[in-house]
Amino acid sequence: MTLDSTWVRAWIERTAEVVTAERHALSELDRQIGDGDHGENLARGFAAVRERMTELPDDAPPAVVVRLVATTLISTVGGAAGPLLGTAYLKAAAALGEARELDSDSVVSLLTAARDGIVLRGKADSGDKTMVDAWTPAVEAATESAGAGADPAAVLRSAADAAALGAASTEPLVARKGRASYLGDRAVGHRDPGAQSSSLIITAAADTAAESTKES
Amino acid sequence: MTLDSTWVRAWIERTAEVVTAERHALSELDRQIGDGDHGENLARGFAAVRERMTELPDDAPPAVVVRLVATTLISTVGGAAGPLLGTAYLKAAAALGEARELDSDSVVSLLTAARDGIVLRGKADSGDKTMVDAWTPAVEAATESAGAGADPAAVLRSAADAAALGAASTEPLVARKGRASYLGDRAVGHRDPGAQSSSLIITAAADTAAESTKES
Amino acid sequence: MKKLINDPADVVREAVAGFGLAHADLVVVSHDPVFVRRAGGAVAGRVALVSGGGSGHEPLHAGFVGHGMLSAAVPGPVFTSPTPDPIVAATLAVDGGAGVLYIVKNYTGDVLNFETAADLAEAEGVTVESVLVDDDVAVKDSLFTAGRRGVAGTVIVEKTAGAAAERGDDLAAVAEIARRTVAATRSMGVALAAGIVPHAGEPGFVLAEDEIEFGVGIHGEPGRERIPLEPVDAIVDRLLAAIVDDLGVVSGDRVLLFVNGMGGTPSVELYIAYRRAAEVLGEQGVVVSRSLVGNYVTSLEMQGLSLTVTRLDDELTELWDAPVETAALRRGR
Amino acid sequence: MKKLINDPADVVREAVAGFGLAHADLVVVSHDPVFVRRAGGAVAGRVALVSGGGSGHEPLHAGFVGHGMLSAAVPGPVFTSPTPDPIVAATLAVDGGAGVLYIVKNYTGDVLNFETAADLAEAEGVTVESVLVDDDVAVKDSLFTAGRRGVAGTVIVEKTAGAAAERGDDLAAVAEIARRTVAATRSMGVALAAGIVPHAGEPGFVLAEDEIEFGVGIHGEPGRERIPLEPVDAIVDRLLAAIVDDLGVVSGDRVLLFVNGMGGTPSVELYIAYRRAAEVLGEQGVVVSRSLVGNYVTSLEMQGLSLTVTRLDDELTELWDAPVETAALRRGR
Ligand SMILES: Nc1ncnc2c1ncn2[C@@H]1O[C@H](COP(=O)(O)OP(=O)(O)O)[C@@H](O)[C@H]1O
Ligand SMILES: Nc1ncnc2c1ncn2[C@@H]1O[C@H](COP(=O)(O)OP(=O)(O)O)[C@@H](O)[C@H]1O
Ligand SMILES: [Mg+2]
Ligand SMILES: [Mg+2]
Ligand SMILES: [Mg+2]
Ligand SMILES: [Mg+2]
Repeated sequence: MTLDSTWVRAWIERTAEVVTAERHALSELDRQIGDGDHGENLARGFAAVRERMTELPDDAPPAVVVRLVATTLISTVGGAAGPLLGTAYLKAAAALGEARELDSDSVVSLLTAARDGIVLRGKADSGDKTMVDAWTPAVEAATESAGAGADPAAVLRSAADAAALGAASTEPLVARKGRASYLGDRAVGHRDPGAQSSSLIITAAADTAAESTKES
Repeated sequence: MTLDSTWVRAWIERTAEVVTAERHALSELDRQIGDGDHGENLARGFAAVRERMTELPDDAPPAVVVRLVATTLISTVGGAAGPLLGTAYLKAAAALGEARELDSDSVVSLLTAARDGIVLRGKADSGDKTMVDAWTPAVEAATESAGAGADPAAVLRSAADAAALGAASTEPLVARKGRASYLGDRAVGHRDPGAQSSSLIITAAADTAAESTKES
Repeated sequence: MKKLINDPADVVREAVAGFGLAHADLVVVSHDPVFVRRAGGAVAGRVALVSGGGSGHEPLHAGFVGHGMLSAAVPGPVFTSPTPDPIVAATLAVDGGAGVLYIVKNYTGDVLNFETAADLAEAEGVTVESVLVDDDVAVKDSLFTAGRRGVAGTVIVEKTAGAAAERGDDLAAVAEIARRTVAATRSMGVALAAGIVPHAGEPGFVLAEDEIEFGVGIHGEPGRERIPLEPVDAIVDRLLAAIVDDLGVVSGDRVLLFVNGMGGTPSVELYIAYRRAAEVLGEQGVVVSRSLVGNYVTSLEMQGLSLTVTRLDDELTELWDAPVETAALRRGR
Repeated sequence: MKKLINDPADVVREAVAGFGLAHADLVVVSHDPVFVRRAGGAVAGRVALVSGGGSGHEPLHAGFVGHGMLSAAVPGPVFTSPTPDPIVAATLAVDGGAGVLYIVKNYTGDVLNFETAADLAEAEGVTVESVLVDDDVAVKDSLFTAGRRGVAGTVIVEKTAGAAAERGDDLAAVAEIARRTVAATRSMGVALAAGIVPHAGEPGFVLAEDEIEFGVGIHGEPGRERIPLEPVDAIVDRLLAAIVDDLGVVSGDRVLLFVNGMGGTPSVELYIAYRRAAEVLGEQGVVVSRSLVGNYVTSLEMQGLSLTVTRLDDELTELWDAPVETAALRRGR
């Protein structure tokens, strides 16, 4: 069983729906320890993504779709999340190469490249209370699951579960990167908005993969 | 029975006490239909009066005391009330002339001159919802009472009663002078702050006259 | 009440002291009585301009003391006209023998105190003329009011009259320019929330979350009416209609368009309003040939704005453009 | 939420349009992508300065576009860094062949987006240098933070670097002036109440009636700590102590003292604070040789202020004094 560009489109579409639905919740998290715009930023970016996706040829390979997401986010989101997530999708697109069918290993390298892109730009370590704290556990869980022979949907499900836990794990942390780092101890007790949105993104991947698998 | 400069000083002193005690209430009336500073303005002015009174010789005649009140109010109150009340005391001092003992007729001419001074400067008619609506009934009542042979304290009491009714009578009026005139119908239902403070001033005159009379 | 002050009774004194320290190159502050005059002293043979009024409208008036505008400003207590004494002292300090023009916003208190000051200054041998500014179309000018209020248009009057004095016009001519500017100027404002007078500690009025005070004055006086909050384009349309109608602006007229912040309104909102007003005037064939946007005549931290339109002729345009060097308005120097 | 706006999504677009209309003599506005550049086009052989960041801090940055300061400003959405595209477009529009200096406030979003823009502009053949402004002493600069924030001191950097570019310095020299100004500048702010981001509709934080946010950022980020409201003299003393200590200001130093309003603070309060700060510095033997007071780097309608001190040498003084002609700062022209 593999995933194809139909899944990629479904994933991106679902992501757009979810961040739009969660925009106020995400901005509210950001209001607690940042500047209150994270949900708005992502909703604006993914609305643009949705629009530009319609211009892609139907047979665009996964990497082309993902690269379009990258450049659209970079040119419409702004703030910290724009370049960080933009770079994530950019590196993910590079990792996908020419592939039209994604197996479990492709999914792992997609996630890994995305995470590495974020770290490259943002230089955050695990535990710095950033989106990295959702991505890194997701990559680790995916790697393990693929190693154990799981199919792509299952790999993504384990990644999503780990990302959700990772997002929750940011709550007790003091931030060392981004706006929340200005707060010192006062960031403790609040979930990082970027980790939360990254968890939503990875969960959207898992949910749409499960549906693709059912249909196929 | 006559009133002398001891009464004048007691009157001014009592006025200072009363406007200070009522400053918030007066400003609150002004906040409803003006700019909320009337109590503050008068409290500031009469505090200065109190201070400068100590510099007067003990035997200063009534007119000198009243003239000091006038110039002090003019130079410390500002706003509309400063020049208006200042002129009132200035004209009252002129009316007192050299007199050291004030009989009922002197009291009437004091009140009349004060009222005329306000009208001279402010050009308000009765019913314009200004301090004139306290002074004019006071002058009329005092004139009638003195004509009927009442003593100065009784003359002032009838003036004070009329001023209080006059102040209350401003409530249903639309204002045609001062800040409240900007409000049109919206001033209806609110008492004019200047009429209220003028009623306090005249009541202070009556109260201190009653006490002077008892003592003498 | 939350304010960055010390004792409310010291607000004006301390602020004026700070103003004097920050702008020592432009002004000299007298502390007793309180007034602010141009650095350099009276200019012989030149008409001097004195304005003033209650504090709380900064930068009006002290922010406009300097070359090309006021010779002196007399700040009263917050929202309360100054008494005659400091006005007289300022008059004597700046008179250069060519007479002094008082620019007075039309409020009973200001009118009476400047009137008394003029009498006293004349007694000291200074020739004084007074010009009343009454640009606020929110108030009906009739036998039944104290007349229109002087609001944001005061800045325009201080600028054109100041430039006339600077170029050497005599007192009558400077007064004529001031009166011509008043006659060509109309304003109207709106508030979302009132400012808080320090010694009062409470806002001048309280509005519901969906209400605005339409036609508000600059002392937190309640306005013409309370109406539901609307998009700013609709609010601008209402303000502008009242102004254009009253001033009789017609296609082909050249105007100065001034969007004034009341003190607590973000700059972006002022420019959004400017955009709409400029567009609407443009559609009417009116040429917006000069503009001003910013907090110039405020009401403490009031949230709101006012619109002012001045119909310009060639001379007023030239006077508006003339060099000016004050704390709050500077160009050409 | 009460604001004088139309659709929250249109705030920046409409405000920039209004800014362009009001200041057509000084700037040209590009609407897609959104940036503001100096009227008159790129100047051959002259270093160009580009700055930008989230909107809501007006007049920063567009208000400082013009002769002697910025060549272009790139406003992002409210409180959100612009994306690289408009930065690149602005860069290409103003490059006169002598290179472009980016003045970037130190926030992760701004840094990353300007970094990407620099890469893209370099790919188009433009030489770009970047200077980070990080003047806010409220934030500890350590391995455990994203570093200090760039706040009000940005204006000073834009002024001195702009003057250096105007006198013909090359890119390295202009960047050196900018870095020297950053090194000589420290700021710290305090808020009584947060501004309200239009699309959020709620204040960035809510304080009790007796609380202030000490060390607040210009995005409504919560500050260093919440403390009870104090008289402003005490607040100024705290802010100044942190700044003086960090900058190492000593007796005999000449400084520029800048009291910046956050957007919703009455002018009188800024001058009261200025008075105290100037007095305290004076007592320490520090010479306040230049000053600036007003709303220059705001946080929408935030109530509060910040203090900035820049240690001046002769060259920085000369650059500060140089003529400037922008919407929000003008002198000598
Ligand atoms: N250096 C960094 N590395 C990784 N993630 C970061 C970094 N800085 C910030 N972030 C993420 O960005 C999120 C904030 O995004 P957003 O609110 O859109 O941008 P901004 O902070 O510019 O307003 C944070 O919650 C955090 O997860
Ligand atoms: N033209 C006038 N004639 C008489 N009284 C007036 C006139 N204008 C105003 N007043 C009185 O002055 C009072 C307001 O005084 P105050 O609040 O001290 O001054 P201001 O209106 O300048 O703030 C009003 O309540 C009214 O009684
Ligand atoms: Mg954010
Ligand atoms: Mg009043
Ligand atoms: Mg008053
Ligand atoms: Mg942001």
